[in-house]
Amino acid sequence: MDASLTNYLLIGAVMFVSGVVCMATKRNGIAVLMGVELVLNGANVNFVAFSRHTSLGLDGQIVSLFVIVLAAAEAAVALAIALNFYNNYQTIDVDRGDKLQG
Amino acid sequence: MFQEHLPTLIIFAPTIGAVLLMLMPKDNEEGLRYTALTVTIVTFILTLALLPGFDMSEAGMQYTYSAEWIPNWNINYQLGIDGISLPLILLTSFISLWAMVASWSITKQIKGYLILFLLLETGMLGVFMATDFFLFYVFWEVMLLPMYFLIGIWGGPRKEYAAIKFFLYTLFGSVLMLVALLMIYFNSHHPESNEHIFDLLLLTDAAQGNEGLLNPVMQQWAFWLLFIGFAIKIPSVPFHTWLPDAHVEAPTPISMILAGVLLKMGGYGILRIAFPLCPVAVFDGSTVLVAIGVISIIYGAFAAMAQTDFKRLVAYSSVSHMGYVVLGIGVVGVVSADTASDYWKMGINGAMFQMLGHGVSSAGMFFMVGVVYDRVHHRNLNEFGGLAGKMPLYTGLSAGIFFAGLGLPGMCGFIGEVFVVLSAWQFSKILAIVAASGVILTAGYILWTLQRVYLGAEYKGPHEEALTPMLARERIVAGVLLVFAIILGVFPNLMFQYMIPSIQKLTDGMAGQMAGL
Amino acid sequence: MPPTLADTATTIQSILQGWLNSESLAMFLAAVIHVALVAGFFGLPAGIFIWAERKISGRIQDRLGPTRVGGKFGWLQAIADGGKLIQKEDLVPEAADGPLFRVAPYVVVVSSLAAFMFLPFSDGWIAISLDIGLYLMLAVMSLEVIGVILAGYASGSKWALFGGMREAAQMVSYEIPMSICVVIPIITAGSLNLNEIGGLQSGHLGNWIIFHDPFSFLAFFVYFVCATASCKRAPFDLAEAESELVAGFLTEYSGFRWSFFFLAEYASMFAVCGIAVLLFLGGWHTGIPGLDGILDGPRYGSDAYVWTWLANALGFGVFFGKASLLVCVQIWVRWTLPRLRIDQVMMTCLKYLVPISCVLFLGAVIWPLALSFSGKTTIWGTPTGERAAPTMRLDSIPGPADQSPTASTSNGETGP
Amino acid sequence: MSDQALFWIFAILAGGGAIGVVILQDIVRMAFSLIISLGSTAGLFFLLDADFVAATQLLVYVGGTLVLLIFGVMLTASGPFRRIQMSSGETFVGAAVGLLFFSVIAFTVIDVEWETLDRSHRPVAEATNDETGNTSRAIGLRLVGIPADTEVGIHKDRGEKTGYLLPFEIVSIHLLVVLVGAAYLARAKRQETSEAAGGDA
Amino acid sequence: MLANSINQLITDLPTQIGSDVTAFLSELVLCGTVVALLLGRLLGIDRKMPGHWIAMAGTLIAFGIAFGNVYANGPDAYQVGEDAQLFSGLLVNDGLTVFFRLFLLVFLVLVIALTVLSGIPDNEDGPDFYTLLIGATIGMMLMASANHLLMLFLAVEMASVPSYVMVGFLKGKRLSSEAALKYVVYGAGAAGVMLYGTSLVAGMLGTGQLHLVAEKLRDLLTSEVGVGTDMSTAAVRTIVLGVMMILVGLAFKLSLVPFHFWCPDAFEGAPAEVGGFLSVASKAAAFALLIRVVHQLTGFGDLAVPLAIGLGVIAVVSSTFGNLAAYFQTNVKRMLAYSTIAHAGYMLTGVVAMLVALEDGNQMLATDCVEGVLFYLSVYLFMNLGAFAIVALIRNRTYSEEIADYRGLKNECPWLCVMMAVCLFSLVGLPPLGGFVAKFFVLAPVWEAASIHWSMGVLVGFALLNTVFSLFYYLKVPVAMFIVDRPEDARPARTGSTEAVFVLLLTAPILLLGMSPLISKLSLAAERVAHDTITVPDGARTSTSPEK
Repeated sequence: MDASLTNYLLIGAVMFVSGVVCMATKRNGIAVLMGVELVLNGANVNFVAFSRHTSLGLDGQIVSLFVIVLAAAEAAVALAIALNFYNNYQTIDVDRGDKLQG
Repeated sequence: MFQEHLPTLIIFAPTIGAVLLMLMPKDNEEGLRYTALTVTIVTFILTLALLPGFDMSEAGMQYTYSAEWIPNWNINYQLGIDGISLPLILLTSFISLWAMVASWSITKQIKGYLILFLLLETGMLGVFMATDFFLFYVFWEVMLLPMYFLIGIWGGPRKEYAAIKFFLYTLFGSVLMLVALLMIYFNSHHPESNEHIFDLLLLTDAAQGNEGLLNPVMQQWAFWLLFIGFAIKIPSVPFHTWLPDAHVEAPTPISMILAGVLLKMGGYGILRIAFPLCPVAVFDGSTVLVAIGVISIIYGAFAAMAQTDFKRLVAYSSVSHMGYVVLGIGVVGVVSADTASDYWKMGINGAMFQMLGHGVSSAGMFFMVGVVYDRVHHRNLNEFGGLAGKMPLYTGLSAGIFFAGLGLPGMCGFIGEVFVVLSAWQFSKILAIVAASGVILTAGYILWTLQRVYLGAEYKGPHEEALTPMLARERIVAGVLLVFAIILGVFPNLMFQYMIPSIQKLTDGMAGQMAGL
Repeated sequence: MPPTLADTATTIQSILQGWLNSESLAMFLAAVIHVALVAGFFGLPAGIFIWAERKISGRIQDRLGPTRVGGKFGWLQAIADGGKLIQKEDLVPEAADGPLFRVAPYVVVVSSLAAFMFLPFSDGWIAISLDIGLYLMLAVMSLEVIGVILAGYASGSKWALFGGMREAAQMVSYEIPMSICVVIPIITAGSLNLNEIGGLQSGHLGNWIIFHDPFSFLAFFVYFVCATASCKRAPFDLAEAESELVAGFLTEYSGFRWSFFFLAEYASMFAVCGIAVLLFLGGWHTGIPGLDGILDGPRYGSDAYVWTWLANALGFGVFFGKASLLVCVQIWVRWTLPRLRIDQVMMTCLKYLVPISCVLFLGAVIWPLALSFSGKTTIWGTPTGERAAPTMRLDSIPGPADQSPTASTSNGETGP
Repeated sequence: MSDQALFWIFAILAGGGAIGVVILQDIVRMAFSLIISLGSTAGLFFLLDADFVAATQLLVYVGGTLVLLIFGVMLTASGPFRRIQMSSGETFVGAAVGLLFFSVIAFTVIDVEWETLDRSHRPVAEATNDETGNTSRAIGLRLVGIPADTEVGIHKDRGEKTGYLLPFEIVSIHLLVVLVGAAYLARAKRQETSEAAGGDA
Repeated sequence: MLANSINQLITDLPTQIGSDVTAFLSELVLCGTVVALLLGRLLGIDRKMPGHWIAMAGTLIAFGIAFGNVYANGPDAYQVGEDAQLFSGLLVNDGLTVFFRLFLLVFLVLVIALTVLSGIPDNEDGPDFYTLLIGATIGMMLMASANHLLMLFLAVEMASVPSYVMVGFLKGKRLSSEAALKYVVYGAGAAGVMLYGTSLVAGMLGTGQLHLVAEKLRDLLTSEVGVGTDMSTAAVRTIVLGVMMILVGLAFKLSLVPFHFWCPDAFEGAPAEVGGFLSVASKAAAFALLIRVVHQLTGFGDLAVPLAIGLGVIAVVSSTFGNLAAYFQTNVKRMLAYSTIAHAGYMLTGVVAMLVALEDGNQMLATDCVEGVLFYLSVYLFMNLGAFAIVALIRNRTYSEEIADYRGLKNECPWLCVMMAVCLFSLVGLPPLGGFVAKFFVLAPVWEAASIHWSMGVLVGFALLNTVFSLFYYLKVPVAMFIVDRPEDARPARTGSTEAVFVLLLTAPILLLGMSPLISKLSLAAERVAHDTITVPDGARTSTSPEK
């Protein structure tokens, strides 16, 4: 059972790290958001795995439910902002937004 | 009741005036000026009102007033006046009054100017009366902002640079002082409740008690932090570079205040805080103090000699003269466990008197420079000459005041310098000789200046036609300052009588700690 | 306890295990058999309805529809079409994003097919009976849109892209009123388990949730509209919209990939209608008190299995009939109503259906409260939901000792 | 055992999808890779007996959020910026940092001896022990503030198990606010961009 | 049987929830205000009664309730320890919560008043803006009261997501949309990292409740399992990793270096009103949360001091970097953004010293540290909002936020200029302004903590040096306003008296908190709060009156 928990945590870690690297390297605003989703999902995998295997119990599942909902809300706003940016700049390349510098 | 609240009233009288001015319309310039003048006069009268109730034989604090301010930090609104502060308070309100009269030459945005001026006066008076370290610090900083703006807005061509230089130097010094303040606070204990305190009187008692306030190592740190903070204000070489710039750029009345009062706060701070709280460090560092004093004297004099700008010359002369103050207080000598040597007391007395004398004479010198600058709009010594022919009265008054600054016997500058040099002789003969040679240098550059400016062929420089005789207002200011320079020189005891007991108490108290070394 | 399909599966697995002496192989084979069953249920309605649509549309347009290819009424037409489509060359346009283009139909088909796992065809005839069956079913069906969007994008054609985007907007929007409407019967039934919800509606017609209260009655129609829209059926077929977008996301598809989309479309039509039947129309119940008594009747004794199977077969027939009827309504609507404009589609949803469904939802919540003032629990006398109130289920939770925590999704078990 | 097989399938898909998001250059393929990853995560949740979370993951995350994301991709994926080339240096640095980061997490996580840590607690599957994986009722009760998943009596011990009524309710306000915000940004009316009127404020 | 007990619970629930709701009433009123705003628009009321009145009314009611609660019940209105927990331990309603609730509500009132004056959301967008504003504030209030790792994340999200929109509120403007995008991208990332850390901590300790986290952490580290506080132990490593990730999220909210990228961009692009709101409110809430989180880490034993030093380094770097970077800015908002970075650094030193003091067992000192931070935040509220408000008001006249365009404004709007100078000099920390007292209250305990660990003295040194340095850039604005003359072609910038009065209202507390007896009132209140916050884990409340 412990090996199994570790396995899940490792998957969570893979997703988290992928997400972080994605956020760090991609220049496309939406790609960065994908990285964020991955990070949140990595955390969710952890929570659910802990929920199954440790005394965290159902709390873990509930937290992950909230995370899913909050991620949806965040994604909605992020996309609205990204589209707004696109409307103003005709690109979604974050580095193109260079009016603000420093 | 009145006695009890008199110090508070004195401090905040200018503030009240400032608030009044704020409410007045800004178009009525004359009204504003006269209101402000009235306020400074009232303040001066109030400070004079301190004298009747002041017990000259009492060495400790009088007119004490204490109210809780921030009780959970033991910060109090605590005022008091003793023999060291009283003369300086008088000097402050006196110089402020005449600086205000001199302010008639200011024409730009007079309302803001007057408000800031009065706020500045509040800060200065507060510094001299506060007996709570925190309160002292607050007042110390309060004058910073008005001064900055007074130089920055109403100053000369390089006002921005001068103002920020002044600001930064002083702020840097304040920060060092703050560190020392924290060190002292966290090592202090109220004798009864054992809480940390800011009360300078209690701190002094603790520092001079058996236990001492700080251990010797901490004392070294605290003392030098405090000293640098105050030395910047004095200003002592090597922290003096802000002064010439600030003086040159500041308008005449502000130069008067700056030289006449602000510089004294540095010396006062050393005597009020650095010395009593860190006696051991003072003892260890006296040589350095004396050296700094002497270097300031000589360096200031030589620098003054090299100037071509009239005001800059006067500014460097201030550096030189204030060097006597550092020298005077630094000639530490201890006789026994509770007695300081006479020469030390004399040195400090001399230093105090030098502050007063310099307060009057330097204010006068700056005023005189201002008078001529207002007319010809330059201060280049090489272009002057022959003013005596065009403005005889002005030349006469100037000569008087410059002689006072030079230290001519019978005038205010003389007493302080002599006392200091004499006490220095006891401390170190070589240094005394060097310091005394400073007197000669001073005489040199002042006489040379007089010659260059007033004597010689008739003035042919710029704005020749503007050299009109002195106005009545100018005459009064110059005259009064000259008169007081003479009075102080003739009756030094007028001030000594207040100072001596307090200085004795200070030095004797410190001697106890030093003797233990 | 009625045997469920899952129970049978365990049996199949155990039988196989007896033969093969290999647990994993037995499990694998059992899973294959399951998949075959579900796939059968998946393919069957699709085939029938493709044929039915042709016939019905023909009649609506005053023509015969297919008659030539084989058999009576041309019933072989669908199979013939299938054969033709499979033989066609698998074309991928040059501008398309190859891998995504190829994978898109599978996404659609798989999600549509997976929905059938949670659909009870009769009492207990369900592949996976979960407490969250309905929820999961909706979840799985909502994935279909991803395939459509991918197809639209990957085609590398602007028609397809527009179709895909329209589909995305439409699906995401219509999911909201649809979900809210689905919640209304759930409130009434107090369960998300489709099998339970179906089972609750036995007895007379008044026990069907649609007749439970006025809100659920209206909710059925709102649901049906949304369900039609979520299947991209006319008048909401903006994703295809032949007259504007050539064929929308299908423009570049041909051959068996194209047929996959259609298979999935008809299958999900059946699935959403099946949900409607289960949630509102009494599931596998006839609405005739006596008959339902037999369907739900006592199943004990030595021949219980036989009776159960018979009753379930009957229930299956009823269920299939009801669902087919609803599908026919969808077909009927398609061939009689004109297509809406995209803005009208969105407006219908956001400005009308969402507020309506919210009001209905509120009403359904308040309804029991209002009724309780009159001292009754339902308007019809027989209280719905007696059979499986949530508290009873919690009561039936066994002690901690008597169940091992080995369970998986492939053979998820129903309650003990 | 079959769980093991399924686990590995889902695990590889989830992890591979995640890595795919990083590696792929085409934004739509990234999105698809993300779908695979998140969808497989739902599978993992099923394996972890968290049916409700898994279904929510599919419904909200994959079916809702990701569709929205792809929608955004399509609206903005035009012309040259669709493909984002990374220089090889960036790739290398990204990979190195990622690997480093992963190894940090992995080495901390692998070594933990969970049994010793968690000695006093039973896993949730044993604890809840109604139908395995059917956690929806317990979750539902939790969400209305009744911690009833293990045994109902535990409620007296307020600290141990938490009822989640508050977040359940408050998140609705959050969603409302977010909805308003997103709608505001997406609304057609745009403020005048004339420099004279608004400056570059 | 089980069913009965559930029924029992259901009947018990209302009574239990009832008291919780009472304590939570202010937040609920704000929620109601959000709904009222939207209903107002739906029913067309917003034509007759603009959104800001509804928002203002709701906020005032909420404030009235919160204040009345404290006022009516005296200083003991809030509870301590277990009793203070609301909603089965998700929130706490202790002094810190009450303090920040009042803080945020006062601030919200001021911000709404500012937006009314400056008119940045026009009547049409008003309801949207105030919905977002209030929504974010609710999130921040939850941040201040969060007692559960879920609530921590939820509250951070609730505070952040509306903020993203607010930053991009001027949606037609390129700068604004760019700022919003950068903010959302970085913010979402930071939130994700924080959540991952949360998952590790919660999983390791098997609980999400903060006070249990502390307890279990202590158990774990001292247990017979022999985990110890050694970094070589995997469990400890995992927890440290998790804690660090949580701190990353908080550091992001606090815009601490190296998580500050968003700050200048977001503040420059956002309307000044939003900048003012974010710079104060979100920072305050994040500090409340940071204090809570850090407070739970005292069980860390030997690891606490390295952690404190790490945070201390961040604090030093933040304040130094913020000040250095601010010097090169030409845009006032951007300069102020860097200044907020620096100020976060100053305040962080207080938290660091708290950790050190707690580790040393010196609760009195820790109390002083927290008190300092609370006091600082209170002053910071007025000085920073004042500065941003003046920027907004001047922008409305001159359409510019460049320092160069502030030249010679003293003749045009003397009051605004004077008040701007007051705010900025207070930000420098000059007596007799509130900023000095605040800085003193933060740095003094840090200095005292130097006797526990020498590095705290270094922190003070850097903070003081930075104070001197900060003068350089803060001065640029007053210099432009007062010393330089107004260019001939500049726009007229006369402001009305309402604006002046409002600004005066904002800056008066700076003066009062710098030299009036109000200081003692506020510092006593802050000390009380700090005292209760710090001493809670030892169980019972030691004394009702703060001792010192």
